[in-house]
Amino acid sequence: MSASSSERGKVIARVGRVIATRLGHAIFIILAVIILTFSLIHLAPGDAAEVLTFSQGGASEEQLAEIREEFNLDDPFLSQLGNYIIDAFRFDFGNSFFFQQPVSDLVLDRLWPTILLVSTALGMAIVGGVILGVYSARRPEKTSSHVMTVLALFGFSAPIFWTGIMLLLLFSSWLGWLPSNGMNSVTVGDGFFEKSWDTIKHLILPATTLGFFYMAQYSRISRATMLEVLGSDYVRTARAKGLKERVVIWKHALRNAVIPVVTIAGFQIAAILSGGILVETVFNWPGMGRLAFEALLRRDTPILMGMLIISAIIVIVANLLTDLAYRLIDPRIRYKT
Amino acid sequence: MSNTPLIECKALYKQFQAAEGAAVHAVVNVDLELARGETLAVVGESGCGKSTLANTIIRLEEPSAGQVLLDGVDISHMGSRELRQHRQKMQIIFQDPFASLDPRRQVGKAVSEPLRIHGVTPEAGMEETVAELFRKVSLPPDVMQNYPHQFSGGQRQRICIARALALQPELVIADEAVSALDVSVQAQVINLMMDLQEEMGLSYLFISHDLAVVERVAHRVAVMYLGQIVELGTRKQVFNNPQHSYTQKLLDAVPIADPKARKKHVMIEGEIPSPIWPKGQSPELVTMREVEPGHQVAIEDL
Amino acid sequence: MKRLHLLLATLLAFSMVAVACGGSSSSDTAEGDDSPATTQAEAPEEIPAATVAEDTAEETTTTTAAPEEASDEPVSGGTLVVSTQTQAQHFNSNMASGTAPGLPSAQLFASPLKFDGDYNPQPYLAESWEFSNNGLTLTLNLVDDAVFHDGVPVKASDVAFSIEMNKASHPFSTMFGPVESVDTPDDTTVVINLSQAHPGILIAMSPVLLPVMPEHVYGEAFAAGEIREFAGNSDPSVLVGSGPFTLNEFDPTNGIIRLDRFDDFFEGPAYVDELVIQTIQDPNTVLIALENGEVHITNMQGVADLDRANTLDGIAVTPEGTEGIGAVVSMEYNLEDEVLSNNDVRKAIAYAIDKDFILNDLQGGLAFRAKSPIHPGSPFYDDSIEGYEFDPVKAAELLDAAGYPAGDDGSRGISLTMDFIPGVPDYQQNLAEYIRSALDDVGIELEVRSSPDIGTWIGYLAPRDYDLTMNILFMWADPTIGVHRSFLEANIQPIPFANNSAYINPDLEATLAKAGVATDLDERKALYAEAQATLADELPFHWIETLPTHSVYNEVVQNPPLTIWGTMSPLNEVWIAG
Amino acid sequence: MSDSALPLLEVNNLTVKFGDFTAVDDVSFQLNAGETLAIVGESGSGKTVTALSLMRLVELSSRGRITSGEILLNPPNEIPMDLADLPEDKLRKIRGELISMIFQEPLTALNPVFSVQSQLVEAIRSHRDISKASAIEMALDMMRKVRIPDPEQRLKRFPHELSGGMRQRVMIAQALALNPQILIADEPTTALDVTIQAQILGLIKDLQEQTGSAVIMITHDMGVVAQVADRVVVMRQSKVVEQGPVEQIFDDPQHPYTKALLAAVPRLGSMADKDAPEKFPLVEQDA
Repeated sequence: MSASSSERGKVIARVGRVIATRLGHAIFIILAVIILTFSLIHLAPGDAAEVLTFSQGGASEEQLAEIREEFNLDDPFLSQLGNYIIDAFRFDFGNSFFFQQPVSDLVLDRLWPTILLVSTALGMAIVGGVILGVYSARRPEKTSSHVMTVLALFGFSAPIFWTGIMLLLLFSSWLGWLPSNGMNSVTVGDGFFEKSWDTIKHLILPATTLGFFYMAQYSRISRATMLEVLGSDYVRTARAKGLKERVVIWKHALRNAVIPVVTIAGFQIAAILSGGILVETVFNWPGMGRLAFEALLRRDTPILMGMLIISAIIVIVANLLTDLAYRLIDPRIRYKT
Repeated sequence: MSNTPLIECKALYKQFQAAEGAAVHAVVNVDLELARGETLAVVGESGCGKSTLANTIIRLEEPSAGQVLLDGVDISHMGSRELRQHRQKMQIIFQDPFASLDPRRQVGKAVSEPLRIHGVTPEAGMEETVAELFRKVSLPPDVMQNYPHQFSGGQRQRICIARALALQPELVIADEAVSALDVSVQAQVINLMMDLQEEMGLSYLFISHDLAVVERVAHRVAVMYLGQIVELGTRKQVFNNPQHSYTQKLLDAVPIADPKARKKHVMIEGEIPSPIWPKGQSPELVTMREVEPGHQVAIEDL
Repeated sequence: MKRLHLLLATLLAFSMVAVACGGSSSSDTAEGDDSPATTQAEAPEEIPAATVAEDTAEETTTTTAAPEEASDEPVSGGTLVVSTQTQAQHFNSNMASGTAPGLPSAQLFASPLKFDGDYNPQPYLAESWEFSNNGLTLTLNLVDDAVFHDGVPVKASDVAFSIEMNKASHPFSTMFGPVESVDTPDDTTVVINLSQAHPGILIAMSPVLLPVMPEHVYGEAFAAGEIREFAGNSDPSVLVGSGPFTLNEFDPTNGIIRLDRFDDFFEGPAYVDELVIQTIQDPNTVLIALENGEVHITNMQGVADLDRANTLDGIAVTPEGTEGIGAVVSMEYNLEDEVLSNNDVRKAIAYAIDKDFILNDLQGGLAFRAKSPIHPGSPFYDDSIEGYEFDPVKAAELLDAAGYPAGDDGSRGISLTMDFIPGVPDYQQNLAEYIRSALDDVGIELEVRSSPDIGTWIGYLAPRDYDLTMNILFMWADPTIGVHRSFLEANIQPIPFANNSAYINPDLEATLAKAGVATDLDERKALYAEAQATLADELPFHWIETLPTHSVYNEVVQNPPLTIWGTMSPLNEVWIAG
Repeated sequence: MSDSALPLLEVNNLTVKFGDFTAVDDVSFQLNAGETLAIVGESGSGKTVTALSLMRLVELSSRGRITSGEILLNPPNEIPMDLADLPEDKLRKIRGELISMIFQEPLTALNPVFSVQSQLVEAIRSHRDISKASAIEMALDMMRKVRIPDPEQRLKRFPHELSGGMRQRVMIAQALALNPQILIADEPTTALDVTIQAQILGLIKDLQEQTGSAVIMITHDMGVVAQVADRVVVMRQSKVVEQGPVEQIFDDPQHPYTKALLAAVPRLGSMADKDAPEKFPLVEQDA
């Protein structure tokens, strides 16, 4: 009926408006990120040219001046900042001081591994956390539920790098089941399936390490909401309808219990990205985190700035996706602005 | 005592903004008077605007238009400092007494709070004043040290009443104040309120959806429908001689607690339309006519 | 069975290493010179033989011939994986120093000479070489069958071109600074004319310092002044090398450099089919990868990591292979500071620091004592100089004498800051923290200042905005390359690795100048000994220890690279046991 | 094969505990086919727990347990059974099929994240092996029966998009979709406005007449009891204090509590000839 199609049109218009508003905010956020970071880096003693000569084993003062000239490091601060902002909004983030390559290429090269790692970890955390949470909420008095609570507490309090090293020692060093580092074995062939399988094997440990921490959190949240949801009227209704307990739990209760998990996961994207840095270092995962870490030590300002902007974009996009996912899961939100 | 009504609403409006420029027209062109010592009941179904009317009168909401006169003084747009002195005269009790009380606070403290804020009672006499208030609502004063969860729903509502009475108000607004109570407790609280009215000369603005209760307590009754008053008169006039079709429908729907008076239900379908109007549109104003002295009814085009 | 075999091999290897170390760090280096054949290359070849004997003696039934045979005879094939901590940006060691480009560069490009574990030059592209009597001419006779990866023969002109590029582009200007001209009378003869005698030029012809590059590929970009941007520095489709491996893939995203064996290499094809250089940041990960055989060789500095490596089966740990870079940890004094310009104060500070504590407790016995800027593994190191052994009483006396008497609370009214290089706590921050407490004991207040990144630290160091700083200086095999620079007045510049103490001593500069051009080895040693004595007395730096760098490798690696350049020497003779 | 003289449902000495607290104490009553039994009582009297116990939901949803008593169900043409003693998989088949239930707050009793259609179809298909299309057809039919205007459109809606009255109609449609023998209505109109309440009560009555279902009406509202019940069970503090035909309870209450309760009930029309408000003539009762 026409009422329905106009209703749908309204929904689409609302989603479009949400996206537009967010993008508008995003531009201001990114501008603020640029100005703040650029100023902070500029305030610190030393500059990239000196770091570069340090990593090359020294240079003459003339060479140093040459590098400064090349990178425009001697320009007044405001003109450097201004030029950077103009270029950045044209998606030109300049060249890395260290790699002498366009920042966008360098960062985009590492974007895919990071997204793969973070999204796998997040997926594992949400799925695993919710399963654990549901399981322990269903029989809160059982021993296995207590074991899970302890495990969750453990995952929450254990430092990420420690978990990572323990997993490495267990599965890579002792059992020898999984590779210890990188995204692909150096000896892997080029066949698609061979390479994908190799990547999956490499992904398991770092994703588990990163995911474990958040899994613990999500299991606590979903346990709490699950307990609440299981006491709700609609679960009682579902049971009164004669539904199988499996359907009651995994359809009626879960869909509602997942809502806060999704919300929190959305808020945490930025934190997970930064948690990724540690994991990427421990497992030598070739992602953005490691590049950021190296660039920070090298004072490679263009990379740092580029990464920050791209991370900001990721966070904004991820938050937007969460928002849309949230609307999808919860129809009550779907029709509000 | 003068002849000025304690409360007088003149062409009172209250609107809320909704999405896409639409507006909830919660209170529309309401004219009301409430005399001293009188109980005026405002009845109607959920969404009819009766709670908003109460909140607007007591200035929890600022009216969108129109006036509220308290003792002849226009308080509808008064600044908060000035308002404070006047607000002492008006108190409100809500439906859920548990939500109205701070769970971590001794109830004695809760009752003495308005006294402290307004500085009307010296600290030395505070305990005795509060004890007196507890006695007034038929609670033993030695429960002052207890916390809200230690009381039953009826007792909690008594505490809320005690708190409302602390500043010796002239008007008490009871917004569905007895609706959540069990029937026996409800009867006790209502009896208490009537006692207090007699004793202290209180006026009540009694907001309720329960016509059976209203019939018991009200001197006069206003029937609200979509933000407007459609029938107004003494309790007897409205209940014994309902003129407006909506009043008749309401009364007809009330289940009578007597199996011999079982109604043969004529199924009336349909629900109350929404008080939300799109941008630029507003409800049509009703015109009242007087069917008998003091009994006004909105003219319907049937 | 195999484990036992490896264990015995490790034990033997260790005892040999211990002997070798003892030999090189004793002052008697002549013996090393006399027996250049005692290169580390031979040692492992002997070990399996001994192991076989042991094995057969103890286990009579389970021994099978095949594995031992495999260990005896070098086998071809396999992938050798070397891990590094710093990512290379290019592989052209003619325009930058550093281990990151040095490791791949030494595999992709041959050089005139290579060096063994005792600083002895060995033939490489040059089958022989000769200095003229006055030391002003060096003649190289090149092999006639060397070809670049594109099949074009390596000619004398390519060597000359590479020297020219290096002289113009490399930060170590002392390496080829004295080269006036290079003549190439024929395709296999290179005549290098020097403005002054320059014995250090030989070591400057190491693979890591002078890669020989084809002029027909790199010449145009160099002539245009665009060599730094030239794709041939890292792009597999452009880069043409002269070394034992060709560049297959450079994947900076994954930190992987993939090299293939070059079958037409003039020394014969390398044993391994493929060589992978992989960047791995975290030492724990490296250790696990080493244990799993995912990585074969690496260098490590972390004390805890090395301790763990020492406990692992099948992993060998040795300080060899790190001498060439010659990293020395020191504390620099800013001589422009009023208090520190007083030599007695500098000495008092030196006496207040317990080097034994640093070596044994902080470094777990993994680093060696260093008393001068010359690495103790170098033939020019003089161990007899004053090292300022721990003596707090003497420190107190010196401070009293210098006019800084202790007050009632023991304080001497001296308050200084200490900087350190961030990111390497084992031999920077920990030392700084220890020195703070050591100086507190003698009444000097020291505030340790942390820098969030290296840039910040350089930002303090370069403009001499510091009092004391921890530092690490690299000798790069010859004192003319990595030592002189710290003490020349002309080199007081606001950049790292210059004369950051602002030390001025014309007499010392004269001694160093003489040592740099002395053609007689003993004379050179004597001059450097004199310079070291002067520096020890004047103390612009307080030298403390070597960096606890060790070569760490999985024992499937046979003939590991334990020369002075370690993994920065060509790895064509390394093979992997089956 | 059940004897027609047997009551449809017979509850004997039912006791339900939550930990140490006895929520239902030795409760017995009967329900005959086609009749409306009201269980009345004030909050905490145990009436809702009693209702939940009949479907053994008290164990699943509230962690209570039936410690003694029996709940005998005698469905026509079927073997009688004791619900208190039935395994979960058999109970599941009875819930929604032979006994179904509607609740006080229809907004929270419907799952907010699923459409009306999804919830109705699910209820039908969990007991009937039919295609989704026929289930939708049945759902639509029920929507019409409960007089929801424009049922095709409303079927696709989510609970929060419907008014309170509509939601309760959906609940009723869901509960009656499979023609249960017994409908338990737990305060079905308490959250609704008085006009809507009248509509819902009328609807239940109409459908009951059509299908012949028996109704157990849980309520605190004596007005509702007086209007719809055939027989009344009065509960107080977990116990049944009095039960009997509705006229007898209202005209000649025996128990002091019932008397007190009725005295407190405001009856519309009782003030018709009075000018001023009047207090309730409260009856003192022994605690």
